[in-house]
Amino acid sequence: MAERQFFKATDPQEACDLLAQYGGKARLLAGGTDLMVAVNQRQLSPEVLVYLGDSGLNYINSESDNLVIGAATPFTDIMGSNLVREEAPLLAEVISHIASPAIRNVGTIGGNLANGSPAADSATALLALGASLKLVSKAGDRVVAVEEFFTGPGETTLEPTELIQEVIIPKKAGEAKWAYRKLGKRKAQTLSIVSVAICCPLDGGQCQGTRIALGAVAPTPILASEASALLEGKILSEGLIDESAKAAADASNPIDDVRGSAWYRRRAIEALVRQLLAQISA
Amino acid sequence: MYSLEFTVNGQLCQVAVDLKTTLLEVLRDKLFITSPKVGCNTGDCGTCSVLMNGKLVRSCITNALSAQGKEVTTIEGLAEAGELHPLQEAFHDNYGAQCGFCTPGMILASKALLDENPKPTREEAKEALSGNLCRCTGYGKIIDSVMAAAEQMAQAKS
Amino acid sequence: MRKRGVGIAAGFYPMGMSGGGDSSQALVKIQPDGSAVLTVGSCDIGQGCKTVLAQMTAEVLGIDYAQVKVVNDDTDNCPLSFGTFASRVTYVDGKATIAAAENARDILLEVAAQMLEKSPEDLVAADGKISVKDDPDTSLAIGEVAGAATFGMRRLVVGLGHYMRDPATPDPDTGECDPVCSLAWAANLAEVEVDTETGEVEVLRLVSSYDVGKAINPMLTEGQIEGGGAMGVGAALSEQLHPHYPGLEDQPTNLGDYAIPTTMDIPDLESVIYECPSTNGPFGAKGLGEMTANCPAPAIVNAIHDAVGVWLNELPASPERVLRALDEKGGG
Amino acid sequence: MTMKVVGQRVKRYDGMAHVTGETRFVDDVIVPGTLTIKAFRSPVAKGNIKDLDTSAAEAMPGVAGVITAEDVPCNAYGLVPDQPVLVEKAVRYKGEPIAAVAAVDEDTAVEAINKIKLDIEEEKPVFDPLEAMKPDAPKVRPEGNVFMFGERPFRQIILGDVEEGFKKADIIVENEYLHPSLEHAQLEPQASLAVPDAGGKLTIYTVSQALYFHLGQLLGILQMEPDKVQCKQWAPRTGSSWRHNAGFSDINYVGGTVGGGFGAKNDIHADHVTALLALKTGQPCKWRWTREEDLLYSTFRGAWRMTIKDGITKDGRIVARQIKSIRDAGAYSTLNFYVVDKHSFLAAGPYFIENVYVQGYCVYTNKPPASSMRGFGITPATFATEVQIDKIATQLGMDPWEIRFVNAFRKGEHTATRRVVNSVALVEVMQKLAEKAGVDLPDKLMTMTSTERG
Repeated sequence: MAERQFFKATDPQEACDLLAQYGGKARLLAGGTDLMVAVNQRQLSPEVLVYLGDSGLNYINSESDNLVIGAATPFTDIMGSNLVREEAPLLAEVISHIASPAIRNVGTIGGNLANGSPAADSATALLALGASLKLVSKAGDRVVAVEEFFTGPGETTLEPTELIQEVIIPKKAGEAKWAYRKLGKRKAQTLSIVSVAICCPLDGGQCQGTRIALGAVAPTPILASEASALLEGKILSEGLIDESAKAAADASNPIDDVRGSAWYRRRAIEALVRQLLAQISA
Repeated sequence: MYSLEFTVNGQLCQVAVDLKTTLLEVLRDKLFITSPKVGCNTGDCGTCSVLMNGKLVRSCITNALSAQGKEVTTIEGLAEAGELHPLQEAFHDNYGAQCGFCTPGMILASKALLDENPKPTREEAKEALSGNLCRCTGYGKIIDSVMAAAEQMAQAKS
Repeated sequence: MRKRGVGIAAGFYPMGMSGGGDSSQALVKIQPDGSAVLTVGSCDIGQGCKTVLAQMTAEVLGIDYAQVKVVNDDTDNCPLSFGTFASRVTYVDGKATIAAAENARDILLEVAAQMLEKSPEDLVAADGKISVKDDPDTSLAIGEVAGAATFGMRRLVVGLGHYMRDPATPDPDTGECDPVCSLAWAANLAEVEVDTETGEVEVLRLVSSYDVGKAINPMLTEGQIEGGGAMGVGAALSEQLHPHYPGLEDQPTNLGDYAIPTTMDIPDLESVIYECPSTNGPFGAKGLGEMTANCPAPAIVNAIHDAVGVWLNELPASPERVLRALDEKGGG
Repeated sequence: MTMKVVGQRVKRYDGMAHVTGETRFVDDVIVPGTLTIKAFRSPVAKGNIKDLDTSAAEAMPGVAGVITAEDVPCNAYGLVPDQPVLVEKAVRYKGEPIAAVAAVDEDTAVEAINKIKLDIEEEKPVFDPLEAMKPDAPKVRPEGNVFMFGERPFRQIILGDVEEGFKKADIIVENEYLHPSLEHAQLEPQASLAVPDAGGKLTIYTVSQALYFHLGQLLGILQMEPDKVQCKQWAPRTGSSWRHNAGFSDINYVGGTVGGGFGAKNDIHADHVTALLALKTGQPCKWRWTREEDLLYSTFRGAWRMTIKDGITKDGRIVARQIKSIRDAGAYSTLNFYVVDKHSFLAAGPYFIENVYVQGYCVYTNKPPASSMRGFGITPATFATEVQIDKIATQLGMDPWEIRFVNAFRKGEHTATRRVVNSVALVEVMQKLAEKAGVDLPDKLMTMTSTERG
């Protein structure tokens, strides 16, 4: 049996060095809420673990136009942060619907994203907020928009030697309205059947740069760009909301699975986008 | 194998673990603390709940090595000087336990809540316990127990 | 749009195995100090039979509840019981327990009668004492009697109890038989809110009314009502073991996807207990462990109809089913 | 008689142990040297085993024992003993246990399972009871896919004459209902620990809800006759007093404290396998099912398809009720036929109906065996008949409360099985419900009683 190794990274650079050294063999461990499920179910038997819990990636900072969140920050800390509630309340709201308190206490935003699930709840919030991710490796760092990050179910643009260092969220501009809903099989401790996050900056009542993000209805979390574009420069009206909701449903590409059917997901997306836009316009 | 050193219910422990070992396995199989239960091993049910540095965690999906140097509390660590914690009293008085399998986790989740929020509303209590499944009680008497303990603790303070 | 509706459902439930023949035995041993050990073969699966049977034993013997210990944990020691199912333990084990406790009490009364130079019929066991019926001041502590029985009279104070209803073989053509010890009665009311666009159903209220014959311990009775209520809500709305029944595709493999209710899915349940004594039950009690899960689902389905005018002939009333039904009806 | 203890809210007997975490469940019993069991399960829903090779698993270091059908003295159990402990030839559901391994730890046990080679001829399964009832359907069971209640393929209940009843009716309401399969989802998974002792006794720690019921079945499975090979292997391991004819006293069956049941533990899931491996290896053996196994392969509430035809007069009285119910039993009888009996006896509901005809079918399919769950067959019946009565009320333009009051059993009336009901209280229970819920019912209903039909 190959020797198994455990490392506690004290800073992101050390983690990058280890990833470079062990290549694809190394797995990052933060909260472990996804990783350890896979380990327990024998889908994964990591040879090298790099623990990020003490790597200095647990922070929430305000940096000029952006809110910057370290990738290993647990959900509970993000939810409870006044800075987040002030500058990105949508993110705090979305996180409050993830799993349950015990999972949020250790589950991290970086882990949620790196896992690459189409149903990753934090991803819909970040998509709607126009966030980007700072990825680092021994070779250097790069910044990718969240919509560029996901490439397929369980797949992201992360290289095996790369890690997410931080999440960069543009601060809320002016009168940004937002709304979120998630449908699961029940009200807590549940994965999304569908989820919708909308960020809608209003300028004199007109939508300026609306972002409508959809979760669990495509191979990755997606932005419903056409549904947003329809609203650009316009005041929300019942007819317009209807049109946008239909466009959002068209943008989805859901599948049938253990949590719901494609038919239902499409319908639910339309309903949720309609309800949320109505809520925003009210 | 790695050496894990951490504190359990105030006592320093040292055990050998490997990369796949969970905190739950350490507690049950190596330290013979069996109050955290194996209900699902996927983090879905909450019967394995313990407190780590005061925060509620699922020990079944907590990598043992991430507990290094930390303080873990199981229900055995709740009673002080032979006195039951008010939550234990309240769960007993209010029939917050039926089969008892979810109870240790449920009480620890309740403790995590009351440590942060000593006077929760019923809704807040429900939210705090939302990840701890119970199939017997329908939750009513569990929430009653939490509310009763909160009240009792507030009275004891004043 | 969110629309509200109210629905009701009624039901009944038998105690014990349909077909009878299910027996339970009990032993009540009085220790030399007057405390009692009840030994039974039924399991406590959370419903609280140890509590209920200890209460019955204490009542019959006239001693404190705290003076009764219950042993039910292995077949080397415990007498036979068919098991904990069919809402039978309070009823069947209860009758066996009462018989055993009465049997033990009779031995104590005989011993006390000798000590007091009275006839056993003149004595009564209550409040930890055996006293003379028409002269309450003349009494002996039960511990005193038990001690005298054990050491003085060399008697083993063990009561034996057994209960079994005759097997009831149904007539092969008509099904005629007596499948029932006793029947308990139920009615539930559910109030729901239906989102006509997403098909989601939220249970706002679940009110239950149950006849339990006699609530041996009302806390346990309420516990069964609330637990069954939650199970009924799960069955009504969110639980699906075979989502593509009769096929086996997409079967849930964890307790996230097999979605039993969490704290957030259950409203504060309201209940009322009605006591119509069973003519032959222990202290008039019936059983209710199972029946509590039966009425919530139809009450919820009827409430959905009241809210949005669609019938669901298949459970669960998942958002998808509700939405499809609304489509078929032609809009909410 | 005033009662001192009965009726009181005394503290829960085992409450203190529960709140301190001291309550000991099967998985909490720790015996040094205990081996871990894993099962080798069928990858297909229906098939015929051509060859099973466990040699590589047996040869693995750390593997103490492997059992297959050959190791089971009496490989059929259940009320009607038709279920094998381990499949010999015919696989009837996906996940059915074929072999089991006891090893020093879980990793080794899993690795050993992965080394078992199975050659199986896959056959076409049948999942839908309606399909299974057809004459040319694949055979789930050799004796046929429909359980025989005596001479009939269904339990029959006849009271009065439904056809005459329908003639008297003003309206007929007929509907089909489907009650789905449900999982108990008790929080304690299936688990068992068997500990052989040198004195010749086998101690089994069980999650069973029904100790004696299962002990009897276990003795049937383990019944060891002197000339059987396995007995020769096992007798020395379990001490000289093992009597080659297991009796109730040869096993101490330890349980009584169960982490949730709801019917999930009315059938033996693990005790037979732990017992056999403990006898074979001479060591304590524990088998704890994963939650996934519990969800996929343990017993569950089987699904029901129910057709109800009611004849009702204008005043809301149900004068005839005809029910045809089909229970999807899965692959084995377990308690399925009992569930169907209970359903058939009481499916007509808590109402006095003079003409009743019930046919209750119990049909095998290539699913894991369904069995009991809280409410047995009455849960689906209550669902169907209580939605049906609302439909009737709607069609008659009658209040759903009133139609129930009108039909509710009264004292002295009898069920479909011709037995007079005693201590009747549906009318009063509904009145209490209305009061509790704040529903203002008309005096006409609030003054009714269960003692007389008003």
